[in-house]
Amino acid sequence: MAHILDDYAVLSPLRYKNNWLKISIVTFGLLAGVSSNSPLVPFLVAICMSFATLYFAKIPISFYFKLLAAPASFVIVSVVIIAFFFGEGAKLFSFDILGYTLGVSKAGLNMALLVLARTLGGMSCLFFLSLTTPMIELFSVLKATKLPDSFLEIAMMMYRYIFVFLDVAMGVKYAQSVRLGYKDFRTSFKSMVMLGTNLFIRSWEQGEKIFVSMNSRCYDGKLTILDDKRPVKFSELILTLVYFALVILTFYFTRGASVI
Amino acid sequence: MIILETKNLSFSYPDGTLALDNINISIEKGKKIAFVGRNGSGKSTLFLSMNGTHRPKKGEILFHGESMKYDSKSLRDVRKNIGIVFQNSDDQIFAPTIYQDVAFGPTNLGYPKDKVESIVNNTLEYVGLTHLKDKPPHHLSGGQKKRVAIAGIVAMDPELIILDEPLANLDPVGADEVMDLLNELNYFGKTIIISTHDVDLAYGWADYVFLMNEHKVISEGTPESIFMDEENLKTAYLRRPVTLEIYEEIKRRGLVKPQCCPRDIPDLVHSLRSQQLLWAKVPSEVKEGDYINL
Amino acid sequence: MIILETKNLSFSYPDGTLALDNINISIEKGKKIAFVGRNGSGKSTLFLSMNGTHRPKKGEILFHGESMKYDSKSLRDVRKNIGIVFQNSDDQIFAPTIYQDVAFGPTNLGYPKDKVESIVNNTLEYVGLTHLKDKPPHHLSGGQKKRVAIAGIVAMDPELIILDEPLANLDPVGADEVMDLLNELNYFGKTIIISTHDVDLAYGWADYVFLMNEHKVISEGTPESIFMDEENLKTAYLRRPVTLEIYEEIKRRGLVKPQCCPRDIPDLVHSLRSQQLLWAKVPSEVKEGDYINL
Amino acid sequence: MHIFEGFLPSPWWQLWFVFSIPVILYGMYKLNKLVSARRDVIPLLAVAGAFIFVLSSLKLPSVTGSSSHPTGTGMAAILFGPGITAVLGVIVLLYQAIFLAHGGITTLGANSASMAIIGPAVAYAFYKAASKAGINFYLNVFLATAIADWVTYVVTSVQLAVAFPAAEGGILASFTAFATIFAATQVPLAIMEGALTALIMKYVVQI
Repeated sequence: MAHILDDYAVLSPLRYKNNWLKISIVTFGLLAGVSSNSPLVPFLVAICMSFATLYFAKIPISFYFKLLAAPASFVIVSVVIIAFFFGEGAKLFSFDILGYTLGVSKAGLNMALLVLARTLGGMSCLFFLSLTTPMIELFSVLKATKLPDSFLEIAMMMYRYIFVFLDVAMGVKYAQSVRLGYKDFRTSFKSMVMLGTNLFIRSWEQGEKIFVSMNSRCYDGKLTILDDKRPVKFSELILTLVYFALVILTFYFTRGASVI
Repeated sequence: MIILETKNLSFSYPDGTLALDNINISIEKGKKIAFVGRNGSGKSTLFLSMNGTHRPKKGEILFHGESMKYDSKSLRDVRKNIGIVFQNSDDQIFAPTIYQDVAFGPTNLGYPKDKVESIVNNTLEYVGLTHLKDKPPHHLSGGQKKRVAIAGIVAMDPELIILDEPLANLDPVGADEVMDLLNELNYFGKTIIISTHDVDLAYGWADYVFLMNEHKVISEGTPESIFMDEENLKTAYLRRPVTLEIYEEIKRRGLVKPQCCPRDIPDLVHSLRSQQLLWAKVPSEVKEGDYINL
Repeated sequence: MIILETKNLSFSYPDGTLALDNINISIEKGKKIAFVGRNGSGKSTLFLSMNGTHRPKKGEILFHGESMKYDSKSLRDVRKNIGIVFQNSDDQIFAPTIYQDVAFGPTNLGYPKDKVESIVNNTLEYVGLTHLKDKPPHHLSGGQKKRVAIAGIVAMDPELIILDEPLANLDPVGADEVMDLLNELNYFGKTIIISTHDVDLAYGWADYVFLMNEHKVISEGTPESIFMDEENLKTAYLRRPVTLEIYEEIKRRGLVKPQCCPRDIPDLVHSLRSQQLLWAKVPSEVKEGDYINL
Repeated sequence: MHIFEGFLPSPWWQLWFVFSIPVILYGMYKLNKLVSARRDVIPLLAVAGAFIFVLSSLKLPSVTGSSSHPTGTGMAAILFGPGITAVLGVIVLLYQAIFLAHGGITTLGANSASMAIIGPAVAYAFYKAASKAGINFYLNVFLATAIADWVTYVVTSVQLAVAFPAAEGGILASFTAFATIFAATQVPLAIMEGALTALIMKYVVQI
């Protein structure tokens, strides 16, 4: 089944760093990436964040590249479409297909490269967050946003039961494959239906059981949310500011520049 | 002193199936009590009646001599004092971290923040899980989860702790840790009730046993009296505890001192006649099976 | 004859955690085999490797002497012949009715409809659940669910049936029914493997035992040899089976005939020296604890 | 289909947030009202959300070989209505972004719009209208969830098209391109999700 990045974050050496610092670093990178018109900025962001993830958070490099490859199919297809359709002017190259002339213009190629770099930058920011900050830390951040408590409670319990149901789904899936449940398209579909049904009923029952056990512990509409105070170290602050400065300078100097 | 009593307690599920049939029991303070019976004999339903989750159809439940009321204030009071640890830890642990889960009870009791904090830290220390407090529950082993579930109840400081099949699915190490914890809790004054279909466990651990079958309590008493009565055990589809079974066989051969009922293996061994009494010098030509004149 | 063999089998989960460490075992046809170890020692992962669900990182698995291949045709063949019954019956019984559930495997094997029907009916008859065939699995007891899960595997007529903790959460009656079924299957030629952390079960039932700890097989042999070796058991965080423990204690007191290792209580009782040998007439003034000269 | 992080340029990602946030706030308002009336819905909605997450992390078997997965939000819309589904949907999308690197943060607004709001709303509207028309329940569930699934992909194509209009032919041309690739290939998968949901409902009722 899919890699649950949260499991790495729980054990990450950066887990107990200040949440707000990590979130500012990530938000800064995301915003710099989507606002820049030059692929260099998101590319720089990608390099810095990947370095932080591999070096500071000690994520194995092969695993990290496997993660980066995950969105590849969507990104490549979309980037190719953009390259062919976007931008006017002289084509860099073109060919005829079924009577249509398809070609890639300079602007189109630039845009495609920009989108590719932005996705890369964005994904590396997201991976940094996912691999160093477990969801349980982010709940206290969400709490600070003043969203209603019911929303937060549902989000927290949902978090917990995602893992319970993933185990269930895994268990059922193994049991089905042992009895040849995924040998071809038809059996796969049939197995999926049964898996979905089993999961649905199990989750419904689970919901009722949790309510009984919550009430047995005097449920009065309150779930505790952790709120640890973790000061930002001076060295961390300097490193972050250097990174911010580097990205802002690149942003400034590459305005209007294009790669091709 | 009697904490909890039921009088002619009967309960049926909304679909009409009878779940408890005229139960009359009293739970004494400070005891280790086991409800023994096969799955489906009504143990879990009885427990959920004891803390007011199921409202009896007939009869009543007395908590400290007072008939249980079902308004939300009285229920809170009962549930603060009667904690239930469910069989499946995943039903019970719903918060995203161990700390938050143990804090759930105290927070909902309306304690101030620093009191909650000190309670949770003490409780986690007590069950030996302080090092896991920031972990999500799915990173824990079965035995650790069970101890978290117990901690969540202990944090509310109830008088009576009820555990439904506390050792289900635990391996020997996990089971030992849980039983040690229960004994310690009992030693410091908590009344403990467990349900189990493991006769060896109930026989070795409990002070007092209720035998259940088909939604009824069919007998009650000391473990010795309950587990010596083979007739009743058969009715409940259970067998004798292993140590007792072996003891009986050895006794029939006259190999034990005439005192009753060893509770565990060391006990059984102690009840054996000492070697000296049985040691006999035998001429070397005697073969096994021969009679010799002593 | 050897059905299944592993050679230097190692496996790690995608995140790099080691799950199996250099496993070398052979499974002989027709035997009753137990893998004994605490939870998390690698038993379940080993089973999922045996039927090709987990692909080994190093080493190989030989099925009937041929190295296992992982194309879908070979996997189908392996899975038809090596059935796994998982610990949690709720994961295993996923169809809306018992009948449909048992029919799942045979249907996927591509058998014609009437053949599926006769297989399912025979299998349900065999496990004694014909009367429940149109019921949804929800309403079944734990022991019945487990028998349905076994029926689902038996319906595919595998050579080897693997059961992960077959008695988890079953009460004594349910457990007996399941063990009777396993013995019957074995009697009619199936090779049976179970995993368990219940040393008494493994000791009383198995022909051959593999002891596992920390993702390795740390020893293997007859139940007697495995469970007499206290050192190894300690490494695996397990204790001795109760009958063996008591036997040793009694033996130390010279009360048993010098033959080794009773497997169950009747065995233990038979191993006791007969009364006659130990009967001594003692003058009435002798008190307990006194030495007497025989 | 999730739009990945960094894919949508300014001002489009902001605009989709402007579209989604009020709807989600409205959903939270509805949720709060429901919760204060019946507290037992909290665990129920939490497990429903976890169910959607797990269901959508299962890969649908596919004829073409491309992998895809059910969205599950159509079913939630029928069960809980579009307002609450929007709230559950946005949590699921956030978790998918953080746990699986599926989707993104700046694109959360756009993904919420397609998967948590518009798709479920269409499913709900269709379901209500069709129930009034007296159509068979399972057929209705099938159609409603299939349409919800497919609409989700059409909306995704629109989102990409307006962000990256073609030089010749503008938005319409690039929509055609994106839609051909994403929405058209999704038709069999949408049908499958519909069938899956309808069959799950059927089995659930049986049990």
